[in-house]
Amino acid sequence: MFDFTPAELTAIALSLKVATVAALASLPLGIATGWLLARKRFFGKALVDALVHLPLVLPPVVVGYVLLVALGNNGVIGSLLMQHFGIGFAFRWTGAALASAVMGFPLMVRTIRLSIEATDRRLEQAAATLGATPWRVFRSVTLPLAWPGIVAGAVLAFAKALGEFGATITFVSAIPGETQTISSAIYGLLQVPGGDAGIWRLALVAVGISLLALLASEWLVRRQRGETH
Amino acid sequence: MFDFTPAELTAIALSLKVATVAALASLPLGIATGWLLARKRFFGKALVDALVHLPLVLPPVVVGYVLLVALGNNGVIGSLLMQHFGIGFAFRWTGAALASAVMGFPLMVRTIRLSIEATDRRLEQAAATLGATPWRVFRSVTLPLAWPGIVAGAVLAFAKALGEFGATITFVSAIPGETQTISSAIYGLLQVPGGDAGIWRLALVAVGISLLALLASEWLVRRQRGETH
Amino acid sequence: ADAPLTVFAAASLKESMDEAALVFRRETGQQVRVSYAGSSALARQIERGAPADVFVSADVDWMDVLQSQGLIDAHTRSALLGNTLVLVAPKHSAAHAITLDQSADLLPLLGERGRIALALVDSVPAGRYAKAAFDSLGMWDDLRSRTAEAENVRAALLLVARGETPLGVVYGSDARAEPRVKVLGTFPEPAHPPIVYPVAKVKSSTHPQAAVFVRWLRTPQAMRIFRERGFSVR
Amino acid sequence: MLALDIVLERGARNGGGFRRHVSIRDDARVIALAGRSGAGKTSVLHAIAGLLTPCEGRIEVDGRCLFDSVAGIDVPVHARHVGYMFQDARLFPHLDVRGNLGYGRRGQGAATFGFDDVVALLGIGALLERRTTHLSGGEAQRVALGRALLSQPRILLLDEPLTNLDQARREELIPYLQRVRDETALPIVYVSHSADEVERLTRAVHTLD
Amino acid sequence: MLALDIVLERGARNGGGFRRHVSIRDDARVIALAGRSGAGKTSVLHAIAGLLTPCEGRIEVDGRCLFDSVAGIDVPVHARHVGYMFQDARLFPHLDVRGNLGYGRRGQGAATFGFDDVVALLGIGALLERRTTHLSGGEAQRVALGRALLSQPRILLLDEPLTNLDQARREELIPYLQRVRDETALPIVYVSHSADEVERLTRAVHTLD
Ligand SMILES: Nc1ncnc2c1ncn2[C@@H]1O[C@H](COP(=O)(O)OP(=O)(O)OP(=O)(O)O)[C@@H](O)[C@H]1O
Ligand SMILES: Nc1ncnc2c1ncn2[C@@H]1O[C@H](COP(=O)(O)OP(=O)(O)OP(=O)(O)O)[C@@H](O)[C@H]1O
Ligand code: MOO
Ligand SMILES: [Mg+2]
Ligand SMILES: [Mg+2]
Repeated sequence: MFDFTPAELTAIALSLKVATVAALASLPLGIATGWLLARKRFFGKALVDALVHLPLVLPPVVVGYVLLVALGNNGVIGSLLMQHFGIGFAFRWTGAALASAVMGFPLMVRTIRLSIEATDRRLEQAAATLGATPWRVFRSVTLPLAWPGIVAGAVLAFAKALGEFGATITFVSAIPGETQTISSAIYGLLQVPGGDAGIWRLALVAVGISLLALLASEWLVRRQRGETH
Repeated sequence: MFDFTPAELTAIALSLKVATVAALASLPLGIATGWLLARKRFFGKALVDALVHLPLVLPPVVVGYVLLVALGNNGVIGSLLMQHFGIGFAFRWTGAALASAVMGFPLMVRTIRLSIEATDRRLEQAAATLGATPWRVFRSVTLPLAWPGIVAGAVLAFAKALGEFGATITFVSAIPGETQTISSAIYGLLQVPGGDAGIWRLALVAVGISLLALLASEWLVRRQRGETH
Repeated sequence: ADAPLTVFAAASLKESMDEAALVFRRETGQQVRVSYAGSSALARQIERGAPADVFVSADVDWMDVLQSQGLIDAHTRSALLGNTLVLVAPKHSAAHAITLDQSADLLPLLGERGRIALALVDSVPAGRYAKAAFDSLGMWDDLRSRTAEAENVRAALLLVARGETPLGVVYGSDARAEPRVKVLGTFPEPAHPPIVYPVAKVKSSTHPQAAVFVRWLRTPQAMRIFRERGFSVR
Repeated sequence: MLALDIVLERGARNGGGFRRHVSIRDDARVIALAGRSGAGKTSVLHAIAGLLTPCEGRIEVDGRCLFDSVAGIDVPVHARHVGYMFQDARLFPHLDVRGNLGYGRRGQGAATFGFDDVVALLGIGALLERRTTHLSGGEAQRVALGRALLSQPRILLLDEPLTNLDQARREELIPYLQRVRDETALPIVYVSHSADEVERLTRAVHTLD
Repeated sequence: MLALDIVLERGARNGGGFRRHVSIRDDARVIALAGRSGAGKTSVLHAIAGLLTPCEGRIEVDGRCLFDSVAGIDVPVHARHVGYMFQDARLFPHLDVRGNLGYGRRGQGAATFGFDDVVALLGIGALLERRTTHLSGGEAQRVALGRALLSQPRILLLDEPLTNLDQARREELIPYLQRVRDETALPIVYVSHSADEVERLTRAVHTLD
């Protein structure tokens, strides 16, 4: 049952790479946004919040379409990025990672925001009296206290990236070895009669990977809770 | 710009119904699962956790396909439900709600679990010494303390239900007036060159609805925090 | 009959089927509602007892699957529409019309890094036709590594329309509806399996108008609607 | 009134944890627990309340057995009818002061402690609609004491109840506790570092250590 | 050493909030704050630490201006160099005792308080690797005091520092604080309800109310 074709193996490896990069690369922005929404009041906050939720609310293909229009080689932003920085997403695995990151972003921000809101501000005050600058307070108190939410947010984004397909295929197509992830491979198999065996095999791989990610995240949370540093 | 066709109006109304029912109907199970994962240790917990995340990890169309196989009119469970309880999901709006609820479930459980984990157990102990049974402790202490996470979980599920499309269209098709939501209407329009105006119009509606849901959720959280009862 | 007639139709038929449904209603008073999705999804749903009265597929294979399971009324089945397969480029591309035969070379048109947009070549019908055509014209080995495979043929069309890829292969009906692309050439019919959209009444349907509608789709009046959108009538 | 013979253990897992054998048998209405910081006073109250399960032993209050490792008795916390004032106040942040005071009100039966009396005595009448996160240290402590009293318990567990209070307030509360001792049959376990305070309430002082 | 003339306000929004004018000018090294529960003692310490912004007024410590509403001065909390021991210990739950004690260690300069001395004095040597959620009330209090001392502050703010401690420990700590008072030039603001404790440290008692 687990004789994978080389194409499938390529898709699996690519999915791993894309999901890992999507989850980790969006984490700093996710933390910053979660913190902003948790702690600051500013004009247009509701709008920022809605913007963050956008990829959840729209059908994935629409999100992919928007990315294509904005960040394709001929897109408004995409052409600028290409010209000035030589950064291109179109038809590259980086584009797949970007699409997955965008789709997972609302999940990540929500959980991070929630844990930052739940941290005890009085501990941050105590840190400040002990001479910690706001930045050190954030790093040494807020972040560790919000750690379970940060890990959960990253795991959600990672899992979402594994399952993401609509935005990815619309934005960067499915190019074997470059942008064809497990999900787009499964989608392809769904289109032909009799592809079922392949579908379940690949689905099982995706589930296995996410199980490992979940176990790793539990461990990360428990380690910080149990141990000290 | 906002002259909607009757078909579009139907889709909007249906989306509202489907998303509301999906978010609210799955809430009790979401809270129970979140509590279980936050508070109990049991054999196979990692597996339950992975199961909850499943809909996130698999491409939505696969989730829809699994639902179709299991809960379709000829499905293993579907036919039993139909025979014994007269409950049918197949190709009905209830099926669209079920598919959306399943897709939103991991998001809901994660946030609820996180806030239950963050509640102070010592307050629950205090409640118990004051004579509260475990069930009353849960209702009168755990739930209110986890309230922000419960609201956030419901909003995530609601937003996801608005954007959900792959699982829904695969499970219950896109039958106008019955299972064609905003998202599947948008998908239809994507098939038409020059359908862009319609796409953006419907997308804007979805975003508007989610903005309202977000504002309502903020209000729900703030009301509980600021006021007392 | 009061109950609406439910048609499951391949997503690429949306515009014309919407219009056909409208006209049919005007003529007969019978309301028609159409559920659009990929042919594969619709076929699987019919396998699972979907309440469809009529199925219009973009894919002969899936209709065959249903027929072999006795899920459609075989005697109502017919090849409703045909289509052509064309090579397109962005409207403002410098590329000229070419003849698509054994001697044609598309690589220069792709340039250094350009890709050719197709629907998924192993699964989505339009992609499978394109792959078959390139294969029989001896171009597939060159192009294999230069494809950008989209979820459906309209998504491939979009890539060309936005100039993301210098070339694409889509149906003639698609090219005609998209003003931002131009047709460089049409693939010769023999190069790929015939493009057929079969129609049939679903076996389990008890709707009295189901067979009527299937028959009506073949009337000149209905055919005009499809022809206007670039489908060929078979 | 209190008969207790238990072995307590905390955080033993990681080695070097706390383990102590505590044995108290006293008929006094008020029993004071003394002992240096970390001696296990709070742990004993936790055990009586059912929040800490002893490794072994037996706890009996007024003839009612709450715990017996041999007989396999372990009355659930909510059925023990303790009025526990915690060392850390543990007020409910989602309820106002009134909500906290009312939380434990056990329905039927003649109330030993009246709402208005307790509120007046503790001087928290002006705070009733206040959120508990907005209380000063001593205010929180008084609300916690009030909440424990108003739960109409069958035993009072007071963990350093007067520490954060000023002398004047203390001078009002000690006589009140004396009255509770003399007028109700309620057993009280009282943890305090203040020898003077203890002296005025009981002679039954048990020093852990 | 301390010159302070401020108007404090808390929770004024919902009406009936707390508002008080506090004025203290004293050259004593140790200044004691007294007053009934809820009088505003903690609020004054918060204002000195910068955690509560007075509506108006001026705060000066040892000639260093920390706050002046007229001049628009408001030194940020982390730059005030206060060693604040909170009424609620506020230990970091994600750090062990050692991590808490070390958190505020300000780098350069000769340390007024040595790590080993403080640990020995407070009797928390055995707790260093402990999680702070697993401490008894008095243990937590001692760690909080140690953390404030070890941040090498320029002013000590102690909010009921000895309440949860037993007599023996108190008898060790008071002489230590006396030594701090006499050997370092460190100003100390001391909140306590114990007249006896206060008496042994200073004659400069300011009663709020
Ligand atoms: N966040 C807040 N919002 C509203 N009122 C507050 C808030 N914090 C404190 N108060 C009120 O301000 C007043 C002063 O509080 P403060 O904590 O300074 O008192 P204190 O003198 O330290 O009392 P104690 O001895 O009980 O600790 C109290 O009446 C208290 O209820
Ligand atoms: N959760 C825990 N895990 C491990 N050890 C603990 C835990 N809770 C308390 N301890 C330890 O158990 C011992 C007894 O604690 P307890 O709280 O009963 O002391 P106490 O007599 O009430 O002290 P205090 O007067 O300081 O409040 C202490 O040494 C404490 O460090
Ligand atoms: O019309 Mo299709 O089934 O999306 O190729
Ligand atoms: Mg204690
Ligand atoms: Mg105070």
